[in-house]
Amino acid sequence: MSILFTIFALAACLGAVAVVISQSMARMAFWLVVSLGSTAGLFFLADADFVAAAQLLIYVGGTLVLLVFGVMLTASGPYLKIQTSPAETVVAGLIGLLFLFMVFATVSGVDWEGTKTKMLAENGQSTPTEKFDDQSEGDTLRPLGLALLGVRPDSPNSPGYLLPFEIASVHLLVVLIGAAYLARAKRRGDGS
Amino acid sequence: MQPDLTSYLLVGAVLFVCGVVCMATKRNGIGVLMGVELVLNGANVNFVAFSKYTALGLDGQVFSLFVIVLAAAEAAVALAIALNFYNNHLTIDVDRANKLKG
Amino acid sequence: MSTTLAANSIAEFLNETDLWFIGKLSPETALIISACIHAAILFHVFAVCPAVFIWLERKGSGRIQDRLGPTRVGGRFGWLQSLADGIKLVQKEDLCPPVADAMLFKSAPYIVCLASFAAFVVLPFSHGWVAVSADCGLFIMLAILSLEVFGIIMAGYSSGSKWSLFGGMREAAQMVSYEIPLAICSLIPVVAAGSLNLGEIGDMQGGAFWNWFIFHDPFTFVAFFVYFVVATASCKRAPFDLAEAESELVGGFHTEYSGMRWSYFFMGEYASMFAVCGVAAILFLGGWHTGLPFLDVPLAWLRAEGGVEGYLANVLGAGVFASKASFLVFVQIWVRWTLPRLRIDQVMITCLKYLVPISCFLFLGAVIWPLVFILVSNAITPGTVRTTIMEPIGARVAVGYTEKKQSSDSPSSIGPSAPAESDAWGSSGPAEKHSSTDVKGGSLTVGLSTAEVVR
Amino acid sequence: MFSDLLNKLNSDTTGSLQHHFGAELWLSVTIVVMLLFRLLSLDRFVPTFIVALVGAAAAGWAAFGQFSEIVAADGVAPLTFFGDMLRHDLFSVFFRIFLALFLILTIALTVLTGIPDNEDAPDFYSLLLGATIGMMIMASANNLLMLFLGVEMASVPSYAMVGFLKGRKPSSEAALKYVVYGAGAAGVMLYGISLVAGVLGTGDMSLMAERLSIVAESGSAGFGDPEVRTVALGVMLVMVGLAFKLSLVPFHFWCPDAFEGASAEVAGFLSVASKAGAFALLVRFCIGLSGVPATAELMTAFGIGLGAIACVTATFGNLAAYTQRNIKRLLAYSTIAHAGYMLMAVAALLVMINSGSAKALTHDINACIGGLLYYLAVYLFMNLGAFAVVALVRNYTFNEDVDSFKGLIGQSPALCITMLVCLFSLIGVPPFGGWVGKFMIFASVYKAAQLHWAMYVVLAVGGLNTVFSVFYYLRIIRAMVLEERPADAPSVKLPSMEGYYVCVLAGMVLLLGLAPGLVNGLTAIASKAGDSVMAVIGR
Repeated sequence: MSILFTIFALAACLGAVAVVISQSMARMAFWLVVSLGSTAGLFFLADADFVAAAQLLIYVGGTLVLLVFGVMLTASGPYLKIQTSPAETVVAGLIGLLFLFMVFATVSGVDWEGTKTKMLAENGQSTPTEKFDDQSEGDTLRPLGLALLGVRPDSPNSPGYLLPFEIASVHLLVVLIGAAYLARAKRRGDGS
Repeated sequence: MQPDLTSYLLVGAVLFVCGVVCMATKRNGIGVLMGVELVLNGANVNFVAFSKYTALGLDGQVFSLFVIVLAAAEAAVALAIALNFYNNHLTIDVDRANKLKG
Repeated sequence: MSTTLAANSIAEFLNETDLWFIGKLSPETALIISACIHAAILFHVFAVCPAVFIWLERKGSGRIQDRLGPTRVGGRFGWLQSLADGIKLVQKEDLCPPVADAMLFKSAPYIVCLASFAAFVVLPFSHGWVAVSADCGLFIMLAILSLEVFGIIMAGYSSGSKWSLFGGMREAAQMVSYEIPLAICSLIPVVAAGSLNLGEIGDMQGGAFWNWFIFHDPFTFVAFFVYFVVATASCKRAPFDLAEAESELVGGFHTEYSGMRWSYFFMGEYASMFAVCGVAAILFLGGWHTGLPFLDVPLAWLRAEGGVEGYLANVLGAGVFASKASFLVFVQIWVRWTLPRLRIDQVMITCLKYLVPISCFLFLGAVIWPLVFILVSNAITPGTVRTTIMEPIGARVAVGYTEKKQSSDSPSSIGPSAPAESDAWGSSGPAEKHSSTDVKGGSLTVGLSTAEVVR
Repeated sequence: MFSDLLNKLNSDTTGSLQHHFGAELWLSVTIVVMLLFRLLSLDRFVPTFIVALVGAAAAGWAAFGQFSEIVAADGVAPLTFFGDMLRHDLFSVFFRIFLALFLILTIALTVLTGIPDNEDAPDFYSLLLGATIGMMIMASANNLLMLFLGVEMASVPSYAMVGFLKGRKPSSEAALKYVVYGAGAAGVMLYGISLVAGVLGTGDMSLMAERLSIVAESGSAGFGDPEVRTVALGVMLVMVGLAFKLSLVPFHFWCPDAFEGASAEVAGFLSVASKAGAFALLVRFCIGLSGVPATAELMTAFGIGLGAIACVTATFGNLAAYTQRNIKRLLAYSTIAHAGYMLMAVAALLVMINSGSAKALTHDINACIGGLLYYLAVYLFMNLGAFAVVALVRNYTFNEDVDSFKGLIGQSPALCITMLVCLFSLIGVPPFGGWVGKFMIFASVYKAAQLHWAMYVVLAVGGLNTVFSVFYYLRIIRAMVLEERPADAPSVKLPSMEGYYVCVLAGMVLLLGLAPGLVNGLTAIASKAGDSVMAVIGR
């Protein structure tokens, strides 16, 4: 478990760093795939099978392919390179490290176990083991599906997600219309 | 590294910071979008980790599912806009986008 | 469980055996070793299966074109032709064009290969014979297969040749488009089954061939053929092989490749052919069931009993499954040498204007079918026909959930060692979940008791 | 479970849809109907804008039905629906009516100026309606997921709308800048949401304060507590996203570019509707975090921080507007400044809620939210009026510089007077609607100042800014009224429909400042809406 976690975590982080420092767009896309794919691996380890598969299918297989298409369609030369001045990168990197340190210092101080116990009591659940037990780990498909239909057998006081599920489809439709409009060529004449 | 909440959050934070730095330093519009994807992914790692280790439970996974879907939608529009920009300017360099100054 | 030769048993074996040279292994080490062994088995099976299919392709194409095909190597039928090809390919120089982006160029074949092979992690071969028995196995399978397109774009783009770029772009557009009807068509039997777990879906179709999901209702029947067309296209097989299109594109995205890297693409292609055909066999054609009641019933009993006989029954099941999938692969080969190639715009129109609407319609029909069935049967005999046909959709959701709850209530049912990991690599496979008697008395946190639901 | 599922679905859909979700539903249906019309070529017989107008009117009617229902019940208990995802109270109904009204006016304007031609109309109106649904969701969000979803639904179609004139270089440039920065801000906001939701163990916004006080119990309940620090970090990151939507300094830079590149109609939509939705969301988010003693100190500091941002934003907007030649750019900076004014109300709100004596101040708090809502209502008419005039003048002069307004009074008195009314109202001169709104906000800031001295500074900066703003608005007025029209300038001859349209807008601005009945009625409704949104705290 820990070995797999280390591998995936390192791949995700190093991939992300490589995205930042690589100069070629296509390589950025490649490292992004490495990073997001390893993140999907992390999701598998965190018992979120469905999210991991969705990440692979939608993010890596869909969104990133779209991005790579964008890279190819907007490339002026054979391999699109982008120059970033080293000074800028260093400054941005330092600020980034500072921020990383801040986030980590804040987050690592939190007593997560205590928080969890309190919150579970607040949610109306007695034992922390009730939600994710070892036997059903990773089998989040049914509870997730039910949650998206608005029923929460896993924790009765939690909200149902029927509305976001449905309204997101309207959003996708609208966005599709917008993207199609922007991408298509203007028709000449009224076509009659 | 034992997989616990803090190490997950560390991975999420690294992804987030890399994304922000990527957004700040890249000149290429699509490069910036890749930075955005990293940021969203950092948030997703957080959500999934919270869903395993805190009282957020399944809600965290639902959040991350919606984030994936919305990120795809956003990327589609962003890419269409980037292509449109390229068709008009024959470049995708954000710094060349300087017609609008006041 | 202890006798089935699946991941869990090797892990347990390593766990419980006191090895004389290093003592007892820690559960984690045992797990990793067993995982490696299984990965190796899987990999070798599927490194061999492309070789067989390539031979089959050459032989089949030869026969269809009224030739003999390979005849010399390895005896009368040219059995060892693929091996000879492989040896030849290994010896070839590994070329990388000077204009290519070397890193991407070299890593692209691995992505393709990895995506095709990783999909087998969730593909069951027989009852409980699966590396990872994931609840959303089908979804994971489709997701992993969808990664292949990325390697192909990378190959096309990084070669620095316009033939490759065109081939890669065409291929990417084609694969991304055909993923939509592929996913929808594979959801149609899922609607009938009420599960995304490929193992569960396979187990449900035992008994006789009329229990296969292809005969479940008219929509699944049509869906099988649509699925097969779409799967052929998504494996970039003829008549949809625009990406390679030797006559126009020289060789498509792999124009610049040579030697082993080139052969990786082909291994990936044949592996993904077998993967989609295997999914078809499980979803529609009864998986590892023979379809003959007098064979299937005793076999299912043997499997449930376990022991050496159960193991042998599973071997037989794996054979049945492999021959079903191989037959589908053979049909793909057959089609390749029979039909002319489509133009790229025709390929896209076929998908987006015909296959997507058709599969949407089928999906809708498959969802509405049980409802209509209820309405009709209630109209004929009011009040007497209960909602048994609704079980697939409704009750199985509830049953599956209760099942999980129950098993978590009694952790002793799963092996004592490394309980946390046992499911991630677990192979215990679903028990016979779908008989209503099993779940009676299961407690539900919300709503009705299971007995009421299943009634 | 299956029948439970069905029952729940049934009660959710049939129960909630008509009563609480009618407006959004009508808009969604309209989008589909527009698509079907194009598919079946019906748009040759029925122009698309009619479909869009009917849909918007139906949404407005549905929202008005909800409004009269609530008013008739007089203090109907605010409730959540769709599994606690959305909150139904007078506040959200107010914004639904507001947005539906604005939608109708915007569609009418686009019909008059003809910016989407017949071919592109379905696309344009789909985006417009889709963005409006997002804003309505922002206004009634009760969950952090809905917060993010609403912001995305409002933003992503807006990106496309900014780039709607796709052949024009400035338009595509504006869209690229907007989408790149917007996506980045949304990502940062999401990371903040993940931290907040993770620590508090819930996405429910109305539970945030309570949860935070439970979490912080062990520690010192201030910044010394790591849990509180994490939540504060998350809230800060969420604020980045909201500040981007509100174009607050330092996240304002997209606003002038986007407005200049977009057509005036779209710019008007963004400057009013998008701000309104974001303010509604900000108010809900802030209220969700306040109201318990444990977070009082934190949220007071947060409120004062917002006050400081408001001061900087208003000052920056007003100062930067001076040098602008392009009128849309000038109005963009004016939008930034006005966002600053409105943010002052939110700052005052936070200071008042968290001062400790919540009960005694109920009236003032309601008046504070009411002032914000009133200001938004007036802002709708005056800002839309200004952008409408810009769009109409553009159609004749093909120019959007301040110079193109020279001598407009001799060309088209109706346009010129509307512009005068709108600009004076934007300044905040007494007889116009803007004055009432501004007065209400400053009054609230004054009340808050008695609780914390820092708000006096905010009040003083607000007053000073009103004076600053006079000068650049006067530049437009001088160009229109006092300067001679150049001989080669194209003439502006306004057809009657356009004239009526702008007169209606100007008339509303006047009425909202002059008619006491209307002012009092709207004020009463607005503070009642404030009361309803505050009900979260009254638990």
